[in-house]
Amino acid sequence: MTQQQSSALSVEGLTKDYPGVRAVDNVSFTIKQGAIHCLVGENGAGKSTLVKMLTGVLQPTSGSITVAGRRHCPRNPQEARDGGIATLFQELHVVDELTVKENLTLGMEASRFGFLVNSKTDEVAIETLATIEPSIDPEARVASLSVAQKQILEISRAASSGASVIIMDEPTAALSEREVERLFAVIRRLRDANVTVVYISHKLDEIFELGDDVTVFRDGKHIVTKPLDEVDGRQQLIELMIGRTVFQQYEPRDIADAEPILQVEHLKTSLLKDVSFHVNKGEVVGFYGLVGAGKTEIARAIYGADKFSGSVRFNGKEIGPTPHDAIAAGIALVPEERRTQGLFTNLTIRENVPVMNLEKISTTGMLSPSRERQAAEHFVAQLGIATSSIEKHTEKLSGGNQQKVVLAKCLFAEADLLLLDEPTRGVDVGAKTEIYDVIKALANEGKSICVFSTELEEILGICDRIILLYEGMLEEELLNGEDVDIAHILNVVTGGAEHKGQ
Amino acid sequence: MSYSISKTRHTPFSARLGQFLRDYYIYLVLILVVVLLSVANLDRFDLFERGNFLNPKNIVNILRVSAPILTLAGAFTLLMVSGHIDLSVGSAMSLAAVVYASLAINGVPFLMAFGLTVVVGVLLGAINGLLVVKLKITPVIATLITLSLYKGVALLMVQDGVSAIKSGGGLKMPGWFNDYGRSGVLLNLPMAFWVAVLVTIALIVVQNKTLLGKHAAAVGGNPTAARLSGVSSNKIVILLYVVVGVSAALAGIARSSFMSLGDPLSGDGMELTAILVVLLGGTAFSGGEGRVLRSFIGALIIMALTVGMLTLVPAYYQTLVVGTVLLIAAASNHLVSRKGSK
Amino acid sequence: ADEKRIAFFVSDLSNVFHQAQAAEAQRYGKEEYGAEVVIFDGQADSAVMTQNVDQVVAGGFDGATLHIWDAEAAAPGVREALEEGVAMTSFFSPLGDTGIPVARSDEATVSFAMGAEMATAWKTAHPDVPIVMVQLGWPNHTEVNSGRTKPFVEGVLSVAPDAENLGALDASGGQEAAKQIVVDLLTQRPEVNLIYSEASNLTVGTMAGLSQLGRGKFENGEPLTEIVASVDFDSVEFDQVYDPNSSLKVSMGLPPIETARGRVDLVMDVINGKVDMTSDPAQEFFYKAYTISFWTMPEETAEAWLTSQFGG
Amino acid sequence: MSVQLKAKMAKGLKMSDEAFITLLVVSAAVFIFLFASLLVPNFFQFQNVVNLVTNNWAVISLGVGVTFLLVSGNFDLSVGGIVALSGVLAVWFAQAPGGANALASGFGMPTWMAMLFALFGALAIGGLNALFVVRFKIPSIIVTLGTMLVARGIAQVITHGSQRNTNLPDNFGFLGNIYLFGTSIKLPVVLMLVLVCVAVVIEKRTIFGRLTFWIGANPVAARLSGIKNARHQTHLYLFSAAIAGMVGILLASEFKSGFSSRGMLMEFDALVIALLGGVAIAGGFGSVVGMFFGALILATVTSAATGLVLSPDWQYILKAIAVFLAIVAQTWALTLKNR
Ligand SMILES: Nc1ncnc2c1ncn2[C@@H]1O[C@H](COP(=O)(O)OP(=O)(O)OP(=O)(O)O)[C@@H](O)[C@H]1O
Ligand SMILES: Nc1ncnc2c1ncn2[C@@H]1O[C@H](COP(=O)(O)OP(=O)(O)OP(=O)(O)O)[C@@H](O)[C@H]1O
Ligand SMILES: [Mg+2]
Ligand SMILES: [Mg+2]
Repeated sequence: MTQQQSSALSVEGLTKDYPGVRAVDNVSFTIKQGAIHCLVGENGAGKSTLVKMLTGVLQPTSGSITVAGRRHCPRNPQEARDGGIATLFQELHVVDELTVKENLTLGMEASRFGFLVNSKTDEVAIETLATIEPSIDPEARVASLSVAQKQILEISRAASSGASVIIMDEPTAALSEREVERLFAVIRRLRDANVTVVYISHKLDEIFELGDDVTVFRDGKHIVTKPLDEVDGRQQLIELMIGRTVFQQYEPRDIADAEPILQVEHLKTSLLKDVSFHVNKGEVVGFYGLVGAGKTEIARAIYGADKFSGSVRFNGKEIGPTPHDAIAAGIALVPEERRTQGLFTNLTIRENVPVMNLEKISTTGMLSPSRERQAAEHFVAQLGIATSSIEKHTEKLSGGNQQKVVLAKCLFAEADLLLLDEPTRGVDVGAKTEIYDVIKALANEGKSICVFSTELEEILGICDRIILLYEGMLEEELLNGEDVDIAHILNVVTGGAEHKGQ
Repeated sequence: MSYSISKTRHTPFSARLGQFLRDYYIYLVLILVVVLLSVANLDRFDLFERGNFLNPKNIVNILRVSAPILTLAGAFTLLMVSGHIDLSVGSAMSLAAVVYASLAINGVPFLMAFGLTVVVGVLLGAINGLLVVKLKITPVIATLITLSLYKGVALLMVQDGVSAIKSGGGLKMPGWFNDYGRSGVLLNLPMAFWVAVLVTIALIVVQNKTLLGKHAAAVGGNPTAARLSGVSSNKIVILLYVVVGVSAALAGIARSSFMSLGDPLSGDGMELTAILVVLLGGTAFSGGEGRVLRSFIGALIIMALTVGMLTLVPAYYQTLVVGTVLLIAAASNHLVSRKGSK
Repeated sequence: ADEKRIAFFVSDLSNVFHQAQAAEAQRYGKEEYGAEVVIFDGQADSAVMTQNVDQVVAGGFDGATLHIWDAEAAAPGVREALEEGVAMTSFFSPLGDTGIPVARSDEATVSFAMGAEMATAWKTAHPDVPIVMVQLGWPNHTEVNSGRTKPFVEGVLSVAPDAENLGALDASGGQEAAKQIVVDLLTQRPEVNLIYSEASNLTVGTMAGLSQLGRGKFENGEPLTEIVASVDFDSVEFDQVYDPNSSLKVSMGLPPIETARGRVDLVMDVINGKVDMTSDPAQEFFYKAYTISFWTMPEETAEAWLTSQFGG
Repeated sequence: MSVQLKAKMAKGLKMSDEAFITLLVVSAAVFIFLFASLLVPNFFQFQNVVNLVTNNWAVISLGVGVTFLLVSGNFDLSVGGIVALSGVLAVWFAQAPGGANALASGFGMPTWMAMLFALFGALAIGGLNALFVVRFKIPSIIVTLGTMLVARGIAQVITHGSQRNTNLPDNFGFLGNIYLFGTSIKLPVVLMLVLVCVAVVIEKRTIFGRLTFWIGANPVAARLSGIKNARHQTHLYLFSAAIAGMVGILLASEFKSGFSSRGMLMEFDALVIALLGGVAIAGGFGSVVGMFFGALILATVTSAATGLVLSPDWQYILKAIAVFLAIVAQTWALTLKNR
């Protein structure tokens, strides 16, 4: 950071009220030109709301924004971009029906008299995409891409927009290590080109690896802005964020003599190649692999959400072929994508929670409103869902709190086996710990849990046993403990083991 | 000794066949319908004789009466691709027909009457667009409102106790009025048909080569994504409604010229026909997908069927046949496309 | 081939009269002339009717008897057909200035007569209650207007010049629409006492609506609250018209068998050169419409008429 | 603690969007009625309110099935066709064989059996809807548009595009013409009111109702939460078809005729009243009560126009204005509430 840094963006007394909530509360700070500025805070701290105001999606209740010395009050994303701000939003926003290339240039097309013409932007975008993930075909329809690939597509779009400030709201939530590395390279290159990057993430390691400065939010308020060099490690940052320290470490549990509850043999789908494993009673099993390694496929197959060949036996019996049968047998799933697969976003928390266990809220088909309300209130309290009421539409919750509602749904099913696909995606450190505590408590009660995650830290933190996947194959199984070799694990999931084995 | 594993899989024959069927099914349906109608009378007539489907006169007839729906299909497709719908097209068409006929019968020259009617189309479309975009009324409701409104106004413009604007009471329709929809100018087909073809070609270009076409698909495919990407969906939607309004006006002109009168009910039910042909052409009701050309072919199929069957079976079989064709076409199209993609 | 093909147009096949006409035309054409009669249903839609005219030439017909609402629209198609040597005739109203022979039906006279009879009956029974009339049908339909609505009103006024006419209401939605209109109208305007329901299917709805309001009754042939007239007399209406306790008392009898035969005869006459293809002015052949009336036609006559026209 | 609890209660009791919209539709209906009373002589009377309901029993009944399907994220445009088909079938089955012509002769079944079989006919169309929508995953709007045409098409073929109304047993007209409580109210109207009440309970108080909302709000999440979407949607389509079948049979009985154009465009009316009643076209939101009052709004306009003997042009214009005002008021009030 040798160049003389001027202010790229500053906010002054910025406030945003939702009905009943002050999401952003009188916030003032400055972001330096050409820096990677990280924004951290717990779920619901107000980060996404701030971003939305910067990009014209929301109008501030009060306060002002200044970009490159000029007053900035965009009324829509187009105006924000004209003002030099491009954004990568927390939720995926791609058009499935268009091709990758068409998506890359959406809203930035060059045209003459309304006719589309090729331009430099297209080339830059395609180039950026190739840098991060060369395997994506620009002519492919976006509908055929995986979630991660769509995310990469969006990153490329933002990165190639030519804006002087690029905001990224949790860009790596769905990415694997390998892709994260490539993304970081792109971000650093942007910085070298004097582009300012505002980076939001719950993955603190990324913050330290990438960031120049950090701003901490708590409860909608600005806590501090300072260079990361001046932050004294992870623990201090966490303290700033939540006002206390948390520490996550695996403690070995005694489950040696537990009997198997789930037996999976010769599981095959278009992606999975003959996967066999078992899960014991009271055990937490982690499935780790890169994007597309097959974690989600395994979870969905066990759950009856997708077709497969092979045998899946639970408590000694084959499970029926639908999620309904799986739930009846005592299995519940937290799906990978909360908005499209987990939540009923236009229904309230109360209406979301009971869906997987109808018996508990009804007698002979009639709903019991009181039992339903109790259930919702119970989980709002247990999982610390930040909301003004159980009657709040889940659409209006922050990302992390939405995830908690999905978890509540799943817990309400009172299943013996929980399949958690990316259970803490988009969840803040504090809440993460809470969720891990819930998982551990459940395991101690004798429930079995499968965690499918792209976050190694998470796998190592809570799982008793770890299953490593690579391109649809089960490569290795290992017990967790102090002696696990992280380098080895990374080697295996990136295809190293296969190479070695031949 | 390579780390990378080839990801390109061999495309199996069945998948390629599926793809082929998905791309060309609408043409296959058209061919099938034409073949069936052509052979239906062969015991009585020769292939091209008067009385058979392939008789050139008959083909001209069918294309001639199809001009209105052929004009509408393309614009309607684009609108539906953007995830919107216009149920008022029938009424807009009627109103345009009445306006056009009133102008003509009162001595306004052709080009001026034509131009003024198109302007009315712009207006009607813009009203729809504004209701949807500015007042944020669901398209179905918004255009049901204008369906009623435009129809009422069209009826209002015709004097009480008469069904349509036509010669009589001292006024006489000019000769050119009927020619536009009826006299052959090229290949024995009238102007109205050729205008439909031109409109369709223009819209194919719009769909494939312009911002409007691409943004329509984006707005229909994922409105939030489009908005957040800075696509001004409001402008796009209003513009598309205007395009549909203009097409409806052209369709109204074609219909009233063909019939030599301004009938305030002449567009009744056109919204259903339009939906029918557009869906038959494989357009997704939820938006994002659809091709102008395929809807054009869909319109040809429906018109060939309804008109071609007239002399074969009693008219009361028409509804059943059209419904069955729609169901079968939709089913086969969707079954095939799912096989192809999974 | 020697077998002739005749196109037989009806304006709306869902109407009983046209239905019966079509059936008879097919039977009669085959039996009498060995001709194939193909029915073209106008579906109560001017555009359909116009497009059907073009099918006469394209479909290889030798002759056609049209039933068209808008003469202007059909004229070009008719001229084209004439040029091809197809025998064209028209039913109900002359087809513009094409000069083709026309088989006419005289509805106006009957409507006038019904109006006059009803007004007289009402005045006799309730001399102090002013007449208020209404028509249910197609207010903006030229043909209905000239053949039914207008002459009916004139018929009433000819007897009771001070009668009030509320006007014509759009009941084109059918039975249920007619019922709904009658219920709404008579709740808000209970003073209405002469109702002209301009098609038999509407009459079914009209009578249902009246009965829902506790009206629709006569007492031993004496009007109580209103008198109803209908069109397309059929067996259902027969029972009501001659029931001394129902308020449906008159109906226009359109003779489907007579009309169908006459129309087919006329086309065949043109084909066989007995009538000129065109003439100026067009040759007109009249078909009678009948005033079926509780007051002026004996029940037996009506029954015989019904049998002869609908075949039992 | 207790203060906090109270605050929580207050928030919990805050009116939901759905209740709010319903209340709004009800107020709009009342307002329009009062407004019409100012303009139309004799409009403000109890009999007129009764007429609004009795005149619209058919479309409101259809609206119940359509509303549930809309809430579950599906269209049902086939109901109008089913009304025609079931009525025609009932008459055809009940007509004595060997009548004077093709349209006068049927199967000679006893009335109850004819009606039962006609209902099966309606259910068959519902089954066809379910098969195509649920099994083949074809968008419901295409499917039900197709089955609407097919159902009406079959009715037209059976009646040669017209109607069958002769040669019927006397008791065929019984069901549709029972007057209840010595008033002008007929059985079908009462059946409709019962249906609406049952539907409200189902919607608000049963698992079945809740399933409908879940599926409509997010079908993928619903499936992954163990809901049998396919089965539930099948039930809804059969439910809607059964209602439409009943309506068709009752109408056929009331008018003692099977008319192939009966129920024409009723599918649109049912859709309009549902949407006017606040049902979201995207699914997951709406209520039967809203639909009911949506119907009354339209009915009031029609009734007033009839009372004024307006010509069709003004009727259409008036209807457009009324729907426009009702809808604008709704959206406007909802944004105000949620600001
Ligand atoms: N549309 C909305 N209506 C009402 N309240 C909202 C809405 N969107 C967000 N909120 C509230 O605003 C607050 C801030 O939310 P925001 O999404 O900005 O948090 P965040 O910091 O991005 O959290 P996360 O890390 O979980 O994404 C939360 O309390 C949330 O419940
Ligand atoms: N290379 C790829 N190209 C296209 N689709 C893919 C690819 N890899 C995976 N998918 C699809 O993406 C979905 C993700 O499932 P999968 O089990 O493969 O991923 P995962 O290991 O759970 O990784 P993640 O959930 O992090 O993306 C699957 O439906 C899969 O078919
Ligand atoms: Mg956020
Ligand atoms: Mg996954």
